[in-house]
Amino acid sequence: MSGQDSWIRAEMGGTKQASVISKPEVLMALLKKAKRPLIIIGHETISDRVRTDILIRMVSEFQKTQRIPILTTSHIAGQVMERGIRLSGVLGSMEIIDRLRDPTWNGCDGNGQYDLVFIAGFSYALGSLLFSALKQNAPQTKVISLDPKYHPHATWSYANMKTDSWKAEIDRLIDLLHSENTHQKMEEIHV
Amino acid sequence: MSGQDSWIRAEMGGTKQASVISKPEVLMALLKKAKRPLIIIGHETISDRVRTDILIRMVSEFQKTQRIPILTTSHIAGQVMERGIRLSGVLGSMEIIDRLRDPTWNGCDGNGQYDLVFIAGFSYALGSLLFSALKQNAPQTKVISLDPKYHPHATWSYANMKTDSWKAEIDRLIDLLHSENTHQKMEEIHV
Amino acid sequence: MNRKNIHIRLSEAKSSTGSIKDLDIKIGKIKGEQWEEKEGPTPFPDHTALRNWDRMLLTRYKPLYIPFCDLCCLCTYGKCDLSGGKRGACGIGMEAQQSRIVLLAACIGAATHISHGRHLVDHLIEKMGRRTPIDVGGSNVDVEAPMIRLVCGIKPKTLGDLETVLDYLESQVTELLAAAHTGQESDPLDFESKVFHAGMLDHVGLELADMAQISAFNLPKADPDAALVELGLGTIDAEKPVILVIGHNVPPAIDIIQYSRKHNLSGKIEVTGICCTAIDLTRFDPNAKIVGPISWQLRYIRSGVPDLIVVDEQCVRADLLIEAGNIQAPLIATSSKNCAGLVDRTDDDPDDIVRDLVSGVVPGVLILNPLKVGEVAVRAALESHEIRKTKKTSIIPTAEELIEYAKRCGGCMECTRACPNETPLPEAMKQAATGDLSFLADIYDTCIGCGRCDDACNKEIPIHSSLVAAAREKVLNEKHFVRAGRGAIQDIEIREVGGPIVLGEIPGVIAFVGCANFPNGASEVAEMAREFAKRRYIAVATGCSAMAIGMYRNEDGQTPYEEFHGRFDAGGIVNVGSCVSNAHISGAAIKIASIFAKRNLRGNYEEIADYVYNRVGAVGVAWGAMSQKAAAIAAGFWRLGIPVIVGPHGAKYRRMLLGRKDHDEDWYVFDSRTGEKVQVGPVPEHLFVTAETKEEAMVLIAKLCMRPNDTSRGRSMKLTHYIDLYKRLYGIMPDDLHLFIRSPADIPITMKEELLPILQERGLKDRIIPDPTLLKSQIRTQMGGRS
Amino acid sequence: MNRKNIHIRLSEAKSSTGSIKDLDIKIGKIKGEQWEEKEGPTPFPDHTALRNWDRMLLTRYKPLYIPFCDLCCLCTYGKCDLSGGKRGACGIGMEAQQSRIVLLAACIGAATHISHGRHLVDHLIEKMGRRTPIDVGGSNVDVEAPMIRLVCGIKPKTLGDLETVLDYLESQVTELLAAAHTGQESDPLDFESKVFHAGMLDHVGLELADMAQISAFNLPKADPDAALVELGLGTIDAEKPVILVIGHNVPPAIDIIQYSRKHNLSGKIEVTGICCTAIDLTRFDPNAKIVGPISWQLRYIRSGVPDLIVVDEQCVRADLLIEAGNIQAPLIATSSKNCAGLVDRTDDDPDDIVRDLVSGVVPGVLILNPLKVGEVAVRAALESHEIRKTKKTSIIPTAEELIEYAKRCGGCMECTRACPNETPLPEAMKQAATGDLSFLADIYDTCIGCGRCDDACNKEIPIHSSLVAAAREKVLNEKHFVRAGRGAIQDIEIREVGGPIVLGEIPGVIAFVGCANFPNGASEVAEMAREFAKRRYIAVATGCSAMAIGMYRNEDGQTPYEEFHGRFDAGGIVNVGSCVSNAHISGAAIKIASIFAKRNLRGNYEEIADYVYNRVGAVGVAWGAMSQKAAAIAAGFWRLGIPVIVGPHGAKYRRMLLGRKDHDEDWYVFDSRTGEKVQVGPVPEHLFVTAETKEEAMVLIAKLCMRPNDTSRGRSMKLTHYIDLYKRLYGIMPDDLHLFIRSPADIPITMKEELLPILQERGLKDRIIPDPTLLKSQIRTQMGGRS
Repeated sequence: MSGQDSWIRAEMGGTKQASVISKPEVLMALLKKAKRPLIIIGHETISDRVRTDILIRMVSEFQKTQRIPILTTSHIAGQVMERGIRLSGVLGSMEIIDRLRDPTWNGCDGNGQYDLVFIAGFSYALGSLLFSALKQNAPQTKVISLDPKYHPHATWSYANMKTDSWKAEIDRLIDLLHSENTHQKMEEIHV
Repeated sequence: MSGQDSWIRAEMGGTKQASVISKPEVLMALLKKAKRPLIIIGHETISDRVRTDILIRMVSEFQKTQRIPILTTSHIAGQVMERGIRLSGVLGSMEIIDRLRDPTWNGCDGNGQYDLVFIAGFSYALGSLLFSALKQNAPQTKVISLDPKYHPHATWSYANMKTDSWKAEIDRLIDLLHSENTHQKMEEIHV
Repeated sequence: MNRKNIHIRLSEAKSSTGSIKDLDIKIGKIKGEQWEEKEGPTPFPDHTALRNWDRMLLTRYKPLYIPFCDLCCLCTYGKCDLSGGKRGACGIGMEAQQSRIVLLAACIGAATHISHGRHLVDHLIEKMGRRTPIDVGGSNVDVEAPMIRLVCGIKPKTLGDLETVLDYLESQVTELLAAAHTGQESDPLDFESKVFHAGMLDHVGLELADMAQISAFNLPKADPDAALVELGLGTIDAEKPVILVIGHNVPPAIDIIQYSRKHNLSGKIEVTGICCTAIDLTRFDPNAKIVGPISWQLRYIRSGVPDLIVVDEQCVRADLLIEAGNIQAPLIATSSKNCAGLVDRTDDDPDDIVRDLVSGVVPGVLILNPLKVGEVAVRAALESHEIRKTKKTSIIPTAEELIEYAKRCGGCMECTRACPNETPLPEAMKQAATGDLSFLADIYDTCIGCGRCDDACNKEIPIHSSLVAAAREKVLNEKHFVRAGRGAIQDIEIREVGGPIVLGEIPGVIAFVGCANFPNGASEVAEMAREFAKRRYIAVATGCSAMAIGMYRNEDGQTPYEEFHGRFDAGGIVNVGSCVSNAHISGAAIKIASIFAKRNLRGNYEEIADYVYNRVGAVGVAWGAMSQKAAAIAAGFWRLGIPVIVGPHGAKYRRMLLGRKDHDEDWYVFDSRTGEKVQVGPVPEHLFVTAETKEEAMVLIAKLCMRPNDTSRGRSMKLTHYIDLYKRLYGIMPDDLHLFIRSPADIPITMKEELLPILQERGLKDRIIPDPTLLKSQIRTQMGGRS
Repeated sequence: MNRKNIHIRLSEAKSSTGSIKDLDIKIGKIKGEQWEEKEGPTPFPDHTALRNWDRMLLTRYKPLYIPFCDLCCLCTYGKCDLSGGKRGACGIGMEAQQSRIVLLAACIGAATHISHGRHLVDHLIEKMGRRTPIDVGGSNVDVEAPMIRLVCGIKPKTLGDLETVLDYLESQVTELLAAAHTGQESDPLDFESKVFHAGMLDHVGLELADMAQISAFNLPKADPDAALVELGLGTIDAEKPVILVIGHNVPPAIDIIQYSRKHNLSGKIEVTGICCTAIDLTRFDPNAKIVGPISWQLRYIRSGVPDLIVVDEQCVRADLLIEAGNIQAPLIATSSKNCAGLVDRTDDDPDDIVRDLVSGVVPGVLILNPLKVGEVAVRAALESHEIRKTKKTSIIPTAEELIEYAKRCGGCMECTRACPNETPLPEAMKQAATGDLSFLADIYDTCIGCGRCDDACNKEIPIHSSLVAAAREKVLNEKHFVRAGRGAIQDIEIREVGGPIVLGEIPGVIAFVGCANFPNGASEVAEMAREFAKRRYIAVATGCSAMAIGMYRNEDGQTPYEEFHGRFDAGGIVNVGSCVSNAHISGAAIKIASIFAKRNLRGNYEEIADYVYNRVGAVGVAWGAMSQKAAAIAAGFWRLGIPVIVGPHGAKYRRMLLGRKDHDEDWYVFDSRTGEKVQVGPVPEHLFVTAETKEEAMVLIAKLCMRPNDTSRGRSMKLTHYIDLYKRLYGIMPDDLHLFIRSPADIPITMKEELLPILQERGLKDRIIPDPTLLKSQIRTQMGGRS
């Protein structure tokens, strides 16, 4: 057993396993290839104190540096906005999956379907189902788990790790987001 | 996907994964710890020409150097004996599992239940079920897959590999079995 | 057995001549005399009879499949990997496979209730005769079997009449189950339609079973003031011999009460129960005590309090024989459905059985005769109590033992990784090792009692028992009340609330139903129920959810059943009863169409479902839905167009039925007065949806109560609750209000100032409110009148 | 629908008085007059009535569980990991979980047959009336419904009588299914007992269905000389309009024949079939053609030959609409169990339906009325043929195309890793790329036609079609014969073979049954059947196995049905019919007890099963068993004590029922003459076992035919075959002979010299041959005579 097992032991069942995000550059590369990225954060972003600061900071940096639209599920919109984050929408977790599977959906801004989705802040069991549902229903979409628990149904996921290591990973990611070089490259893409 | 995936893709479903036999020393170490080893070979030992020579040679060396009893399943007894191997018994694949799960079974020779079982020469699908059945019913028994296809339900298994690589592995194993040092040590155990 | 004889007679009668033919004619007359109501188009329907209705709903609420596993493992061609668009060896695709599993679950669920109904009806007929009249509410309930009337087109008067219904249900379940065979149904929507059918059958079975037991055992007959009964571990007097009954089939438990009454033992023994048998027992005898929902099994047994355990069927843990053995309590299994490997002693002398049980010669027995269970259970409990009181029988560790256990914990996290709710047990153990048990005690509140942590622990810490140990004080204070299950809703209640509900002025009927797989403990159900009762919705409850609501006290020390009334009226919290009583909820919706709107029920499913869907603002909340039964119950609501919200684990049911509020074109109805197509907005938006949190659930409840038929007054009231809850819980204003406001009159007056600018930006409409229907057949101009 | 009305009448009759009571009495008399046989102890049993018998078998043949997955995923508490002794959230352990899945499978299987029976009986009653007499063999068959007599204790005379049986079956299936609910049955052996019950119900359902169709459609009535019919892709004249029927419900196909006869189209169109509908159709019209078993669906359709496809139920691939679309053939679905997402056109004008189908406006339609299917199918096929013959409709690549495809192959092995039988496709592709198609053509022989390879290929090679392309010549030469399913076994046949079978002098009855999930192609079944027919066993066959046997020619060019006779007698190969005809096999075993041994059948299951188990050397071989139906059929044999051997994939059914020949103490019976316990050796050794190869299966067949009741002459004959096969196939002498030789008289004379020394070393015994029984109730001294 390793960091690449399903965190809740029995929540396995995928014939494909998510690739492990070994370093933040992986995420940057995915972002570079993506035309329409999106971030979805669930209620544990707020309710799980251990994760709140890290996730909020990360999401906020994604927004600042990459202008990625952010959706919240459940009831956390107000609390997330209080922390300085702009939201592009609020939907139920099932509702957003239902839209992401629809090739004709135009996204929150009317500019089209998303091709890269970052997900964080869900309970493991529900998160696992969200990844499974996306794998099945939106096979072209790359889906990234940003929580510190390995999600085999995602396209890319962090391995199971302690909060400290995860925080360090996210710090590295944020540094990378800030590096001018990267920033510029992303600007080019999003022009 | 890697050499450690179930060979028939869908035959997954184990929450524990077999350890991969990375080098023949692993098998020697297991043998040293074992009190009552046993080898079971299935009909593909004969019907799968690709494997026949390699398996027969390996089994034969196990017998010569380690005096491990050998059982055949299905109908291959005569053909295996023709190749110079002594058999301790012939049983159906299900019958042997049924005995291996029974703590009161005295083995083929009346000297007690086995604690280490090598298995080879089965179709992947049936083999997979044999490993699963042993994992469930004989949890104390260490079960080793010697075929060149990864069997997650075994305790130890070779990874999925090409015949050539597998043959090389088996050659290394046979060399090790022959090395005097090892031989002697095993003698001590089996006194 | 009786049943079989009848059928033989019938079949052999058909092989003779003359006089039997006369019989047919005579009977035909009796039938006509009994019931004047015109028969609708679909009495005793098979699933294809209602397939068009189903497909209408399923087009609007398209299934979203959530594979729980990539594989199909149902036949030996497999396992097959269905991920990535691959098909199995039989040609099936992932969507059909997921819906097939849903069908299997719904069939298991429906079979469970129907088979329970069969068992109960057989038993009661044997005991009281086939002509025992059905009576669920005396003169207060004239429409006594709305589901059976609606689906079967008959009006059952006696227990014997119910056998006809059972034959139909069993035949249909068998057909649906057959469709799940490898190489049968291939289309996901057709699987879903069959799921709906299973759900409808399930509700018929539920109604039948509850009607039978209400009639035969004289349970509360549509009584809004049913007794308050005690609930909770703290209410039990362990000094007395204690019997624990678990399951969903009340006859053995009733015979325990009867035997103790007959032998003057009432008050001298404690009869305590878990799950629906407990609920139904307190409907029979309010002195019986409810321990709690399904999740209380391990904690209560491990306390060592029960001197004897009687299990019947459904939701009975599969390891009870082991758990009972651990506290040296004998066990009696009473159902053919759960024989538990025990020797069948049904025909033995009670003296012998009691002796064997008490002496521990056997860990338990199987007794299939409830009367004998009554005697053996009481006698064995009396003797068992004497023996057990001299021994240490609790296996809950003491505080000292617990601290020692906690010190063993190495923080490997395996328990958390086995826990369905990822509870932070290692952290709490670490704290407990220092002597502070409070964190563990907190976890007790959210624990669903599954015990997976015990097996996961490498250090052999009895984790679940440790939680109970840490929460000892709380456990002793589990002293609550629940109102005994009242059964059906009275016709007069329907008459009074029918108008306000259909017009939207009672903002909704919220049914809290289902099991105890709660994400954060039982209290969330109570919280939701109170919120909506205070807002003067009608809150209805059954089973484990009804108990969960009772396990709460407000600042005045009242349980919700004391704080709120039990009438089917605004501001009530109405416990209708056990799982089988769920049919009274769907039945109430149907009765609105029948009693208030005077629609014909008889074999007229489609029209009535269309009525309910478009007019009755009812929502089911199965916050801890766990089982196949829950799946079937939900499906029965769906076919009537009643949305169901489940907790986060509910997504494991493998698919949602979701509407797309952003697709304007999905939300047209016919105005039955004109035949005109009218856009009515996404009401209700979903038919089956998982909510992540209670906050999301509450907002969804308020939203899903809206219906096309709402008057402006009704709609504005419903919107007030929706907006108010959204703002409070989400902290912002909802962004979809414009979809629900058909004209300025719909805008809640108190919010007009705030809303008008927002709405104007989106373009304020002025749409008519139609007489809504999805059915062309309901358009009056075309058909020349509806009835 | 008729059925429902009856029930209403009945129920309402019960609510009136007087004259109805008189009716009961009168009927009682009719019943007595009809059948003098004494009623046994268990008419219409529920599963607990036979639980003791089951547990007797299950103690001897202890289940060995083979988890197919470590997880349980049936409720939302899960998924739960049950490996390593862990229990699920509901308390269930791995063994109970595996047996629970077996129960689910058996329930699905039984439901499928029973529901098919219901459908058929409803249809036939509607068409021909309830009083249509049952006639399965005229004066040749007096015991016409052995299973129904045995289980239900009634003697059905008309189609209407069968409804009584159906009600019972559906009720029981519903109860069994309920036991699979979360938190119900907890004990593995009780699950197994319920599985046996499901199997028994299944055989009743099978018998009922075949009796109904034999009677109504005048199918061969126990006719050992039923016609030879053509089998194989090579027999079809593609110049004519070709209709393909697939499934297990013959009425629509019969109406196709009837329509074409009526319109003088017989001989002008080809009606071809796959699976049991094909078998049953040829029982009706020997001019219809059987394409092959289930595994022929993809290859035949892709050939482009069928102009129109009619699917009914069971074993119909879930992707047929797609496959049909690929060859531009319209599809008609005809069963409520498989609506396939198609629009229900049952009530539409045939002209409109034909037009829409032929023009391709719709890919297919659902028509639930067989008569209308008959008309639409024939008319649409005629038109479709005209259109299709101008187009390229085959999607099988040409040799040139194939070689181009083969060149694409990169040898990634994904196809092999998707193939249930690990066929070495990449190697064969490599060879094909050089122009040599022979390896691919070889693989065609062993391919089970699942098509998983197609989806696995990253290079989009149509692999399955490539196999067919490579084997083009072979395919064109698939021209064989199968004897049309004869139906029941005649009483006189039973009378003649009863003695020899029971004494062991006909060494065994081998039933080749089940699906086409063969490990090495169909030919192995033919090989086994021929081997045992030559050895003068009685070989019986049904369904896909009956077809597989036909797909073989001996050195003289004869198919086995030409080479061997069709009588139920030594040396015969007897095709009794389709899946539902399996009941004639169990029925024959029962009839031996009834006709030969004069035991009462009526409601007397346990005694008869004990008789069959100890005396009738029958063995089932389900070499390609794939489905839930196959599981149920096998279970029906087990409860009668008839062992079943499955191919290697059969281990995926999750458990075996294995005896331990090394446990002497397991093999005692009572001698019913004296009550003495007698050791009889491990006969039969197993009740359910997987064989790895056909060689192992053949040796097992011979071994499992031995029974305690064998005379020495019989035993020595059986041993001769066992030893002979073992030596030939295993290359050595078996090491367990001493277990089967009770006294020197048992030793085969021709082998005495060889065997005696071996046996003497083991200690040659001299045991009596008892009058064997497992039942204390059968001991005569104790009970004062048995009958």
